[in-house]
This record gives sequence, structure tokens and C-alpha cells, in this order.
Amino acid sequence: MEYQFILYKATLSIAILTVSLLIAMYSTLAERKLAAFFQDRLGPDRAGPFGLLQPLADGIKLFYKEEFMPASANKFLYILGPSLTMLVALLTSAVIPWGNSLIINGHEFSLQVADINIGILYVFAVVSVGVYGIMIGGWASNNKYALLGAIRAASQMISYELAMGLSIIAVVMMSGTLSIQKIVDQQAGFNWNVWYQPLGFVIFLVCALAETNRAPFDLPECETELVGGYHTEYSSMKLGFYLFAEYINMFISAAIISCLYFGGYHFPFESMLPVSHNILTIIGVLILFLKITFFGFVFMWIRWTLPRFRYDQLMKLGWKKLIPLAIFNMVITGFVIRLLH
Amino acid sequence: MNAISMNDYLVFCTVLFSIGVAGVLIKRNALSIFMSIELMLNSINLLLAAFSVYMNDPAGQVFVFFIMVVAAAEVAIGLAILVMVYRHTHSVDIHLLNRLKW
Amino acid sequence: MILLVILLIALLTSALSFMSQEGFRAKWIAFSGSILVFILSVYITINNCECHTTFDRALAGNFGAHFSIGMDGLSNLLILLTTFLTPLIILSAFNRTYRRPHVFYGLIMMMEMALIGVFSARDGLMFYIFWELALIPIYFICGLWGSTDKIRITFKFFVYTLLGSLFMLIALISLYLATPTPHSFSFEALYAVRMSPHMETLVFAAFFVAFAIKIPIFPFHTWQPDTYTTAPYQGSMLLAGIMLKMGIYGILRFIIPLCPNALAEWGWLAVLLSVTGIIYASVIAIRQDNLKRMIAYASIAHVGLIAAGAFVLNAEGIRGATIQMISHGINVVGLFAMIEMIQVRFKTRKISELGGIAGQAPVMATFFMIMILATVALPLTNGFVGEFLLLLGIFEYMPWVAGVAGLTIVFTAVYLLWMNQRVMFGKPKLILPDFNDLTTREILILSPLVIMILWIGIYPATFLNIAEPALLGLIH
Amino acid sequence: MKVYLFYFLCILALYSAFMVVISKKPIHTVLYLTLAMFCLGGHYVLLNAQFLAVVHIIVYAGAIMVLFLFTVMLLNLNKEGEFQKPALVQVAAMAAGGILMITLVGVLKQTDVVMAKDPTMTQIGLVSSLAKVLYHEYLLPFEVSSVLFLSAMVGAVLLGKKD
Amino acid sequence: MSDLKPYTSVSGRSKIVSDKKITWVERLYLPAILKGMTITLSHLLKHKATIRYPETKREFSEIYRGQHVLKRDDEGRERCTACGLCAVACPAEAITMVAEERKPGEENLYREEKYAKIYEINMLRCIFCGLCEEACPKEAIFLTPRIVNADYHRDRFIYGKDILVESMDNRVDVTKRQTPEVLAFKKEKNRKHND
Amino acid sequence: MSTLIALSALAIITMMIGAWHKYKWIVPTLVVGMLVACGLNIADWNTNIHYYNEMMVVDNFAIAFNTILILMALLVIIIAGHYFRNVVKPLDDVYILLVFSLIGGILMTSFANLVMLFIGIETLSISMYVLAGSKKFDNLAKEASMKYFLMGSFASGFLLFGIALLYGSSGSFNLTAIGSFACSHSADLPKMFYVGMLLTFVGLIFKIAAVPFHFWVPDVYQGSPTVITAFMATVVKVAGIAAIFRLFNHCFMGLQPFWANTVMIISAATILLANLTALYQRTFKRLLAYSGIAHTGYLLMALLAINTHSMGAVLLYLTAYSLSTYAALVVLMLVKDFIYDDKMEHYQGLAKRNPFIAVTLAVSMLSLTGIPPLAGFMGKFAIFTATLESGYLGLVIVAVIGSAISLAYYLKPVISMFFREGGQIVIGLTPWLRIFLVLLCLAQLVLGLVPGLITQLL
Repeated sequence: MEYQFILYKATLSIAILTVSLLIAMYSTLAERKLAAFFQDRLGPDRAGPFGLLQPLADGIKLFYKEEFMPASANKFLYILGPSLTMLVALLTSAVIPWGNSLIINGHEFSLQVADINIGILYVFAVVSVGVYGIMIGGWASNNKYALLGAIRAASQMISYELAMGLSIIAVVMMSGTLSIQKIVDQQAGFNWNVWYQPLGFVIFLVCALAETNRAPFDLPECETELVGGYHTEYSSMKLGFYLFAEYINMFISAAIISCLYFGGYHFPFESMLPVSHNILTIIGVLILFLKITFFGFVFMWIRWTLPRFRYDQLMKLGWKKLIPLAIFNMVITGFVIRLLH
Repeated sequence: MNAISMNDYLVFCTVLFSIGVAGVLIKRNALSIFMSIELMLNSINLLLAAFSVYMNDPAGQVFVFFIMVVAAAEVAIGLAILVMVYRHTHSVDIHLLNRLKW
Repeated sequence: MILLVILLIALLTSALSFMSQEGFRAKWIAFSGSILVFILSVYITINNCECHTTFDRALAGNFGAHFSIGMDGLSNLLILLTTFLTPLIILSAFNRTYRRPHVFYGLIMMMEMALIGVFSARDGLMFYIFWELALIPIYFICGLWGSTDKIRITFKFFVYTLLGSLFMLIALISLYLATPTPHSFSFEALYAVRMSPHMETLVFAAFFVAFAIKIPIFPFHTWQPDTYTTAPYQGSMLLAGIMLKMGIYGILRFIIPLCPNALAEWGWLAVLLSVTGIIYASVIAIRQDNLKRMIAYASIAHVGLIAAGAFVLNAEGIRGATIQMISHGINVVGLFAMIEMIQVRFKTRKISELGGIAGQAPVMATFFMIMILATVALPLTNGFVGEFLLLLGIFEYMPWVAGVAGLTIVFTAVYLLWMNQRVMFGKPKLILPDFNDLTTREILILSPLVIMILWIGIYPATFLNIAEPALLGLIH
Repeated sequence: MKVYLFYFLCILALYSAFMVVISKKPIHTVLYLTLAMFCLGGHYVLLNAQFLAVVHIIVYAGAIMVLFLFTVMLLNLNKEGEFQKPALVQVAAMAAGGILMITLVGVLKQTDVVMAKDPTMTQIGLVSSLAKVLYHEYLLPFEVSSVLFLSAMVGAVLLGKKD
Repeated sequence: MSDLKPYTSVSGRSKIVSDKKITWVERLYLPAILKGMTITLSHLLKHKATIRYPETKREFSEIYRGQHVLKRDDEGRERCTACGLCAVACPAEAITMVAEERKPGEENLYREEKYAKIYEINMLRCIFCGLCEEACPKEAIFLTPRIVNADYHRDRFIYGKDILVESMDNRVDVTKRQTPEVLAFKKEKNRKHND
Repeated sequence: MSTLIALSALAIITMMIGAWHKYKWIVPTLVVGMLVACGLNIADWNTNIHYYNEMMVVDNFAIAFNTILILMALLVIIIAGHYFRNVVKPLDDVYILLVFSLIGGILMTSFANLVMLFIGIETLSISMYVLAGSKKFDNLAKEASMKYFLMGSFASGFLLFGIALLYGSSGSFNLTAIGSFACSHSADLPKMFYVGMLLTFVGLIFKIAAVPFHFWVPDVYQGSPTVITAFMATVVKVAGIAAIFRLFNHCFMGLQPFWANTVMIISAATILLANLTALYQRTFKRLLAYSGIAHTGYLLMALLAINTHSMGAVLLYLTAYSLSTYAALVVLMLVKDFIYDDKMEHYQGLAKRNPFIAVTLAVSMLSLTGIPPLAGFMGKFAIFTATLESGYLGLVIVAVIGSAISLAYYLKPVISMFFREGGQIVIGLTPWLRIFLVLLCLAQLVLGLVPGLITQLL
């Protein structure tokens, strides 16, 4: 049993990692394509049909590029930075329930690597650690743009983590559990949290944008001011790690948003479908990925719509708008829960 | 199966605590001193958690939360002070701060 | 009740002169206040009755301390001495122009209040409080109007005496804790304490140090000559005339009744120290050129004798000590007053610079002579009575010590008479054109003193009788 | 397995703690301390105090150490790595720390801690049991710590305000 | 200046800017954001402007100013007489030339007695303004709708006569640049350069 | 408990006033609010209630100490109102932090659980760290703030380690539980308990500044703004002492043989060292800092006498000490307003033109020395009595010698002011200020004459 269990978990982990990486790869393509479409262009379409092999080409290009390291950089930290970022980005996927369980030979296999009962906090912890990669990388580059980018990243992520946490707490208050699986299961049918927590959802979405350093909060890497921000000095696959990590983060955020607010792998009228459990699970997984794709699209859509914030505006928004709003949301939620019980 | 005894934790935490104390005494950089203090607090946290688990009493872990709360507040204030000092002296070397002598 | 009124009058007078802001008014306020106090104290001496003197009210909360005052014979004598001398001291300052006179007179009256308080306290804590309270005005008097190097000297004086009295505080607290619960500081309760020999010795030592510094007895005397010399004359008078007596009073009031066994065991040391002080101070006094300093050392010698008499623990000694306290107070105040008069006129107090005053000012020379003879203990003066009784007491205790102590008379005679001769007789060294003999005010100051010198010298029983019952009570 | 993990974490934590003390550059100090924090987080997991572990990571690694790192970067303290106390003071400080350690370890090693029961089975580290204690018995300190936070906030504003 | 008239736009497209306080709803920025999002979203489905270059090429204007050509006359003689006016007119100083006298027997090669032995245009400097064409009195240099080819080396962008001069097999049509109006304009005696 | 709520509300109201920019209202509001809080506090007299699962206890000990705390804070706020009267920039946050700090102090007097002790200490300290550095243009203030902060956090570490060990051995954070554990296992207490006790003690005396953990005090006192120094010297110290006494009274009472010697040595060392060092101080503020350390030593003496109802003595002593130190600092503040320096030389000849100031300073100095009939004497007397009653004669003798030494430096400013010739500075005082100074002197006198007002409380 133990052996089987480990094998199953390992398979699942590897599958999820692979999927994450794949999705991240194709997110880059999607990003470029969408950017092009929003700008009435076509985007990359040379590599493969509709440019589908473009990510591969990009990857190969990054691999083949020169490994450059500034002479005054701290070697170890310089390498540690992108690795950490990548690692942390991949870690989060462990607690996301990708689907309901599969029943094979009477054994039940959950499609979640680890159903720890404090899943949300785990996500939160990992996200809060995420900033290290950027900071270390930016610092180790020994470049003022990189350093500025790193500092911006740190303060931005710390600031928005608060509002994010507060908005999650409202969800947790409603559902009474910290386990993502349970939160998802509570939203079966069309009972999505977003109906109860619209404000929380908006705050979470904004914070997720900020946490993933996506536009309009992409100040850490903002090209017009900081050249490339924390990854100014990076090239080759180390840069690739940073870029990849951003897309993985985006993917995971989309997944978390789907799970927390949009019912995860649940979809309306699922109980009416006359199909077996396993099929239903697979449909659920697809539905989840549909939702993730949608939010990925929303992320890109926002990126190519809104202009970048100024730094003080960013801080003001975080501290003076979002946190009070999140607290307000929390208090209201508390009141309503109190009234209903 | 469980061969880790409470004493192991006790000794480990004590050693960690002492390293923190030594750090406070050795360092000249205020920031490093502060970090050594954090190390001390962490060893205490672990000790409390271990006690709590081995005694099957959640109070110890609850205390750890309070320590964390306070540590967070302290860090905020401490770093603000540090930055304030740095702005004037351009150093966080506590030996530069020896004007307050008789 | 009247005793309380006396205290309050002194306090009120002090406050009034503080507030008067103006020298003339202040000195008359102080003077009339002190006269009033004197009259009242004479009144209660004559109509000695508990109803007039005793006042008792719990004050210091749960410490068992009371604001308790009362008067037995010993207290009575010393209160009389205080109230008698204070108007004279104030009078002696009348035509001196001190800066901020209102403060000066206010401090003197405060001092009087504290001193009366010390002598009339019937409660250990009250005693201590008044004892320390007396320190503050004299400290400011010496510090504000003192002469050369006043800051260092007064500082030394203050620290010294404070340290001593803190030891007394420890002893008092120990006694207090030894009283049955609820603990009490009243003298009766303290007297009733049965101490272990060990504790008794410690208590004795603590009290001894405290009083020895105040008196001062030989190794603890170093603050005294400097302080006397640097203090303004009124300060010296207060110090030598009255404050010293606090120490002796403390010996009589505490050491003798409280630790007779320790005194029997260690008394020889105390006596020895006192006697050493006599010889030591006398020898130094001979070498002095400064009149004030000479009187200061003479004072050490004399109070040494008094202390020795008090420590020998017999009736004669104590009686002698009592009467000699009064006498010494009168004499030393007289001497200081006269030295001030000399200094006011000649602007110097160096023996070597003075001479031949008798020719110019016969009245002054006469008064001076009387004072000196009283100090030297000529029969029929007050000094004789006291010293005789003291020597008698010491002789009973340890004959050879009495022999040594007797030397004091010889020494005193030597340096005082020699001084008298150099200052009053011989060729005038300083001839002042507008030199005056004593003014009426000065005679007014000196004549009560002379009257007292003679009264005590001729009929000491008046005063001994006042104190007698109290003294007998102390010994037993 | 668990024991090996425990010793591994212990050694790693001690190593990084030691490096915190002896490393000269502030940035290294920060990073080693962060490593030590992660080791301690591992310890919490070993103790089955999951909630604590996560909160530990969030608060210490995620907030406090980031702030430290942030300060190091903001003040650009890299160049300040050189100054150190005189060697004698360092040795003395080390000795003081060492003596403290030896004394404490010596004393504490002897104590037999009376323990409730098999700790591996305890469920007290779970959120619900902690919450019951925190919001029931420790409600007052919980509320009061909000005062503490408020004061820290006001204080931070006071310090950060421009004059 | 009391008779200052309110500014009226000539094009009719400008707006008068006012700094009135924005309302609370506007301060939320949410409507504006949503508006922006719909705008981008609408672009998602719009016709794409991209032209897939090698496959489909963009239609050029007939007088597009591309790579130069040094024309020959109908007999195949080079028209250029190396007068240097084009080089003078060139604002980017991209044109250099070396003149040579026509040797006897070379009349079938060069139309005038003097010809350009070397004629080079640095295509990296050239801004394709067409002034050289305008300056040329001999109708020798023209810009064509051809695109200058890309290359990996900078020195290969200095085009010499081997590239510039048209071959008689493949003549470049410049008739659109020699309309009667253009010719008349060039004939005008009193025109100044850069008018 | 109602006190705590009232003060928290007061803090928030003050924040509101600050937010509405009505800065003129702050001090009056605070004064009224604190009086209300004080009234609420006293209203709980003799109730002896435990709150929230024995987290807090409101017994007479706590109420008495709280009253002192609130009143001293009130005095500090009043004088702060004067001190900052000409400051243009809003100072609401300073006042708010003072109130928060006071809340911490109140937690420290009335904790019944070590959690509350810890949170109380930190609430108090964190506000103080900031306040010490609130004079931002002054480098000394910043340095003071940093030193205070580092030392305070270091001390917290020790305190917490001690608490952890106490918890580990007794299984509870509750004072009563720990106390009864210590009593019931007094024969076979785990060594851990002793170590925990010792470390807790070390952590706490760090906060109240006893030798050998006193070195930060002079720097911090000197660097901080004088108002804050006054707060530190009074409220913070009172709260710290109250915490130590409550802890020892409830937890370690039965183990006196174990800790008595330690406390005795620390107390003696504190008294001697602080008094001797104070002799060499040239600035008045440092002098007061060392005086504060020395007084900690005297107060620790009373810890030895903890089983003989020494609380009244401690209360009296603290009141006297706080009043006198406060008065001295007020004078320092007034003088510093004119001279911008607190070197002792500047006090020369001050008495001539400024009798109110000089007399106030003299009275407070003499009170600090312990000269009757001032309050300080009664405090010392009470402490000595309690200590002697427990049989520590040697310690009392050391204390007496210390007192005599202390006279030497307490007299320094007095001598400077009264006996030395010096500048002709006239420090303008408003009539209210004069009355205030007179009241301060009178308060010291009355306390000295009628100490029962306070000692009989407990």
C-alpha cells in the first residue's frame, strides 16, 4: 500500500509539474498572441501552425544563449535567485485540488498531491516566501536597476499580501475550513463563493496581479524605468526561470481563484449528468482548466489594457484602499454570518 | 518509533538560544544584533511548541502565536528606528553610537 | 499642648519671615517669635504638667509611629536652653547685613523648631525626623552665608552627619521591629525591648556612631573645626550651642536606657575615645591662631568631657553631663558672640593680629573675661559645676581616666587665658579711630548669658532639680 | 526516518545559526537566518504542529526576514560588512555565550521532563484545537495584542513621518 | 486682451480640457477600467492589420521612395555626369562619387563627356528623402519602390555602381516620377533649392 | 478591567481628535479621560475579580499601582502640554503612544498569566522605543531609541526563555498554577524551574534596570526627550517593579531560599555601583538616570521582604520616587528650555532669581536622598523596615552607605543653585506653573508627613 501510495503521489506530482510547465510554456505564447490580438496584430505564427511551437523555440533560444554573469555579482546568490523563484512557484500546486477523486480498482485516488488541512495557509506561506527569489536575484546582480526592482518587488509583495490574506479570511470565515478541497466541495453546483464575496474576489484578483508582478503592477521589472528590473542582468535559462516562474505563478493564481471563488472543478448541474464518477471527475478537471484558462485570459487581458501604476499610487492603493476594503469586507462577512446563525 | 525525546528539543533550543545570545554580544552591526535576537526568540518558540506537544497542552502553541505577533510588531518598529538612525549616521554600527557617554 | 503651640509658633515664625521678603521685618518677626517661644517655654517649665506638654497622634500610618511630643526634665532643660539661646542668636545678627535676610531668619527659626522637636519627641521616628530636619536649615545657613571653601566643608558636614544618622535609623528600626506587635516607635515601647546581647551591641554601635559624629567624639570630629570656622557666627552658635547637645541628649535618651549592658561592655572604649578627644583637641587648640577655630577645638574638648561623663553610667556623670550641656551651650554662644563683636570691629579674628582691646573697650574685656573664666570652669561659674560633677563621675568609673580628663581644665586654662591675654591685654596692634565699646544691643545679648553663668555657677540646683527625676529614670 | 530528519534539521539549523553569528556580511546573516527559520519550520512539522509551522513560515520567513532583507538592501549595507568588534571582545562574547550554553545545557539536560503521552498522536497542533484555546482561554491577550499592534502602527507612523 | 475668443479647433477634433473635480464614482475608476477592458476586448475580434510579409506583400505607392537607381538612357548609356549636385543635396551625406573624363570609344557607355567612375550610396545613412532625385539635372538618379535588402554586414550596405546602375535587361520604370508636372517643375529656372 | 477599556477608548478618541486636526483638545481630553480612568480604577477597590479565565486580576495591589501609574502619566501629560506648547507640528501620536504605553503598564500590574505579562511588557516597551526617538532631529534621541530597543528586545528574549522553562516544568502559564506547582513540588522541583525563574528575573530586571543590566539606562534617559524621560523614570519603572513583585508574590514565594541571595547581591551591587557612578556624572539627566538605577536597588531590597507585607512600603517608595524624579525632571525641562543643555554648571546661582525652581529642585533632591520629613525618607524608611524585619541587616547597611553616597550627588545641583555664583538667568514661569511646582513640593512634604495615605492602602 505504502509503495503504491508513493508511486501514485509521485505520478501525480510529476503530472502536475509537467502540466504546470506546459501551461506556463503555452502561457507565454498565449500572452504574445493575446497581446497581438488586442493590438490588432497576429502575434507569432511562424513556428508551427499558429505559432504553436514558438514556446519551444523560445526555450531552445534561451538554452543556447550565452551564460552571462556580472563580474561583481555574488555567484551563489546569483544562481540561487532564479532557482528559488522557480521552486517556490512550483511548490504551490501541491495543495490545489485538480479534480475529484478517481476510483480505480476500488481504490480512491485523490487528484490533489497533499490535502493538508491548512491548504490556504500553505499557499499563503509559499507565496510569502516567493519574494526571496526576486530579492536575492536582484541583490546579487549588483546592479542598481536590479536592486531597485528587488526592493520594489519586496515592498509590493509584502504590502499586497496583507490585503490578500484579509480577503481570503472572509472566504475562510464563510466556509469554516482552511482546506482548499473542502472549500471547493462546499461550492458544488452553482454555489460559488463569488456570489457571496464579490468584493473579496475583486480584492483577491488585484492582489494576485500584484503578487505575480503582472501589469499593471509590474513595477519590479518595469522596462521603461528599470530596464528590466530585478532580472536586468540575467540572461539565458536563468532569465528563463524568472519568466517561467511568472507564468507558473499566474497559472497557480488562476487555479486558486477558480478554487476559492468559482467552485474549482465543480460545475452547475453536475449531479444531473448521467455519467460515472470517473468521467465526472475528468469533466471536472476539464472544467477547472477551463476556468483557469479564463482567468489566465483575464490576467493577460488586464495586462494589455491597463497602464502601469506609479510607485506611490501602488502603495496607496495597497495600504489605503485595498486593506481597509478587505477589512470592511471581513467585518461585513462576520456580521452576516453572525446574523444568519 | 518516536526516539526524539523532549530533552533533545530542550538541548537543541538551549544551544540555539545561546548562539543567539553570543551573536548579540559579538556583533557590532545593529541589524545583525537584531537578527540574533530574532534567533533567540525562535529558539524559544520551538521550545514552547515542543513543550506544548509533549505535554499535550495547546497553551504553549498559543503562546508562540503571541510571541510571533509581538516579534512582528517589534521588527516593524525596530527596523523603522534602524532606518531612522541610518539616515543620519549612515551606519548601523553601534560603536558609532558612543556619544552618549560621560 | 503648649509644647505643640511652641513648635507651631516657631514654624509659623519661620514661614512668616520667609515670606516677609524684607530684612527689617524678618528680623523682628523672628525675634519676637523666638521671645514668645521663650516665654512659653518658661511658662511650661514653671507649670510643668503633662497637659501642657504631651501631644500624641498616630501619624505615619501603619508604621506604628506617632506624632508624639512630651517633656520630661531632661527635655525641659534642653528646650529651655534652645529657646533661651535662640533670641540671643537672632539678636546678635541684628546689625549684620546678610544677603536675603528673610531667608536667614526663617532658617534660624526653622532650626529652632527642629531642635525643640528633637528634644521634645517622645517617639523614635519623630525624633529621627526632627533630627534630620535640623540638618537642613543649618546646612543652608552654613552654605549660603559661610566664608571660604564653604561648599566643600558644608558638604562634608552634611554627608558625615547624614551617614551617622542613617545608622541611627537602622538601630531605631531594629528596635522597632523588636517591639511586640503592633510595633511601636514610642519611647516607652522602645525602652521595654529586651534585646539579645549581640543585638544590643549592634544597636549600641549604631547609636554611638550617630551621636559621636554629632557631638563630635574624637575620630569622628573631622568635619567640626572646618564647619565652625566657615559658618557664619550665628551658624556656629547654633551648631556649638545647641546642635551638639543633640548628640549628648541622644546618648542620655537612647544609649543609657536602651543598652546598659553594651555600655558596660564597651563603655570603656567610648570613654577612652572621648578622653582622647579631649587631649587631642586641647593640644591642637593651643596652636590655633584663629579665634573661631580655637573655640571650635575647645568645644571638641569640652563635649568630649561631657560625653565621657555620660558614658560612665553613674548619677554624677549624667548629672554633670546635663548641667554641663547647658553651661557649655551658654558659654560657647557667649564666646562666639564676642568673637563676632571683635571681628565686626577689627575685621579680623586672628589672635596674632589683635591685642590690647581691654584698654580701648573695658566693658568688652570684662564680658570676655567672664566668658572665658566660665569656660575654664572657675568656681562660681557654671563651668565649674558641670566639670566637677563630670570628673567625679568619671573618677568613680575609672580613676586614672578622670586624671587624664582633668587635664582638660588645665589645658583650657592654658589656651584660653593665654588667648585672653594676647587679645585683650598688651599693646594694641590695631588702632581703630572710631572704635566703640559694646553697644546696648550687645550688652543685651551678653548680660542674660552672664546672668545664667552666674546663676548656674552659684545655684545649679534650680536646673538640676528640673532634670533630676528624668535622669534617675534614665539610669534605672 | 523521523529521527534522522530531526537530527538533520537540528544540525542544519545549528549550522546556519552559527553562520548567522560569524558571517560578516549582513546579507549572509539574513540568508542564514532565513535558512534557520526554514529548519525550525521543519521542526514544527515534525512536531505535528502544522498550523504553527505554516504561520511560522508566513510570519518569520515571509514577513520578518523579508523586511530584514529589505532593510539590508535599502540601506545597501554590503559595504558595512567589514567592521567588527575587537578580537578580544569577540572571544569574550563567544565565551560568554558558550558558558551560558554549557550551564544551561548542563542544568537542563539533567531534568526529567514529565510528559503526557505519546506526542506523535497528539492533535493539538491542529487549527481547531488551537483556536478553541486561543479564542476561549486566551481571548483577552488576543484582544490586547490588537492594542499592541495599534501602538506599533502609530509608532511606525511617528517614526516614518517627515518632520 | 478682453476680446480673447474661445479657442476653436480648426480640425474640430480637439476637446477643451477642464480640471473639474471627478466624482466619487469616477474616482473608483472601476467604470473606466471596465470601459477600457471592453475596448481591448473589442479589438480582440477586429480585423488584424498584420501582413505576412514574404507571402503577402504590402502594396506600395507608385512613387514610394525605396532603393535608388542610376538610369541609363535608351541607348544604354549612363546618364550621370558626376556633377555632384545630388551629393550636395543629400542631407544625410550618403552619396559619394569620383568623376572621370570619358575616353574616346566610350561614347556608347556614357552619355556625357564626364561620368562617375565611382558612385556610392551608403544605404545605412540614406534617409530616402528623394532630394538627390530632385537635384539631378540629368534625370540620372531616381528612387524606386524596391526595398533595400537586409544584410549581415554593414559594409555591404554601401551600394556601388554595380548595384545602382540599372541593367538594360531589366530596366526600372520611373515614368511615374517623370510626369509632365515634375518635368515642368524641374525646368523652372528661378526655383531655389529647399523652397 | 474597566480602566483598561477606558484607556483604550481614550487612546482611540485621541487618535480621532488627531485625525480631525483639533490638536488643542488633545491634552484636555487626555486629562479628563485619565481622571475618568483613574476613577474607574479606584471604583474596583476591594472587588478582587479575575477576568477572562484568570488572565487578569484586579486586586488592590493592581488598583493601587494602577492609580500611581495613571496619575504619574497624567502629570507627564500635563507637563508635556506645557513643554510642547510652542511646537507647531501635531504631536497627537506622541500622546497616543503615551496612553498605549500606560495601557501596557496597567497590564503589567494586573496580569494573572504570563502571557499577559509578556504582552503588557511589550506594549509598554514598543511605545517607549518609539517615544525615545520621537525627537527626530536629535541624533542622541535616535541613538537612545536604538539602544533602548536593542536592549529591550534582548531582555525580552531572556524573559521569554524563562517563561518557556517555567511552562515546561509546571505545565501552565497561570501564576496561581505555577505558584501552587512550586509549592507542592518544592522538594523535587525540576532544575528547569529554577533556571526559568532566574531567566525570568533577569529579563525583568533588564527592564527595570538593575546592575548588571543597567548600562542602557543613562544613555536612553539622556537621549530621550525630557518628557519621555519623565515617563520612563516614573511609569515604566513603577510598572516593572509591580510586575516583578506580582510575579514573585504569586509564583516564587515558596522558593525564597533559592533566590534570596541572588536578589540580595543584585540589590547591593545596584545600590553601590549606581550611587558611585552617579558621583561622576556631569549632566543632570544622566545623574537622574543613575539615581533611578540606585532606587531600583532599594526597591529590590523590598523583594526580599516580600513575605512581610512589604507592598505598602514599595508603593510608598515608588510614589515618592516618582514624584521627586518627576519634579526634578520638570525643573530640568524648564531650565533646559532656556539653556538648551543640562550640564550641572548651568545650574549655578539659579536660586537667586528663580526661587520656585530652586526650591522645587532642592526639595525633590532631598526627598530622593531620603531626608525627613520628605516623601523619600518615608519610602526609604518603610523599605528598610521591611528588609530589616526579614533579617537582612547587611543589606540595609549597604543601602545606608549608598544613601549617604547618594547625598553627595543629589546635593550637587542644590549646591550649584544655592551656593555658587552664576548666571543671571531668569526663567519665566506662568502662574499656573508656579502653583504646579508648589503643589509638587507640597505633595512630597505631605507624603512624608502622612505616609499612611499610601501605605495603608495595601
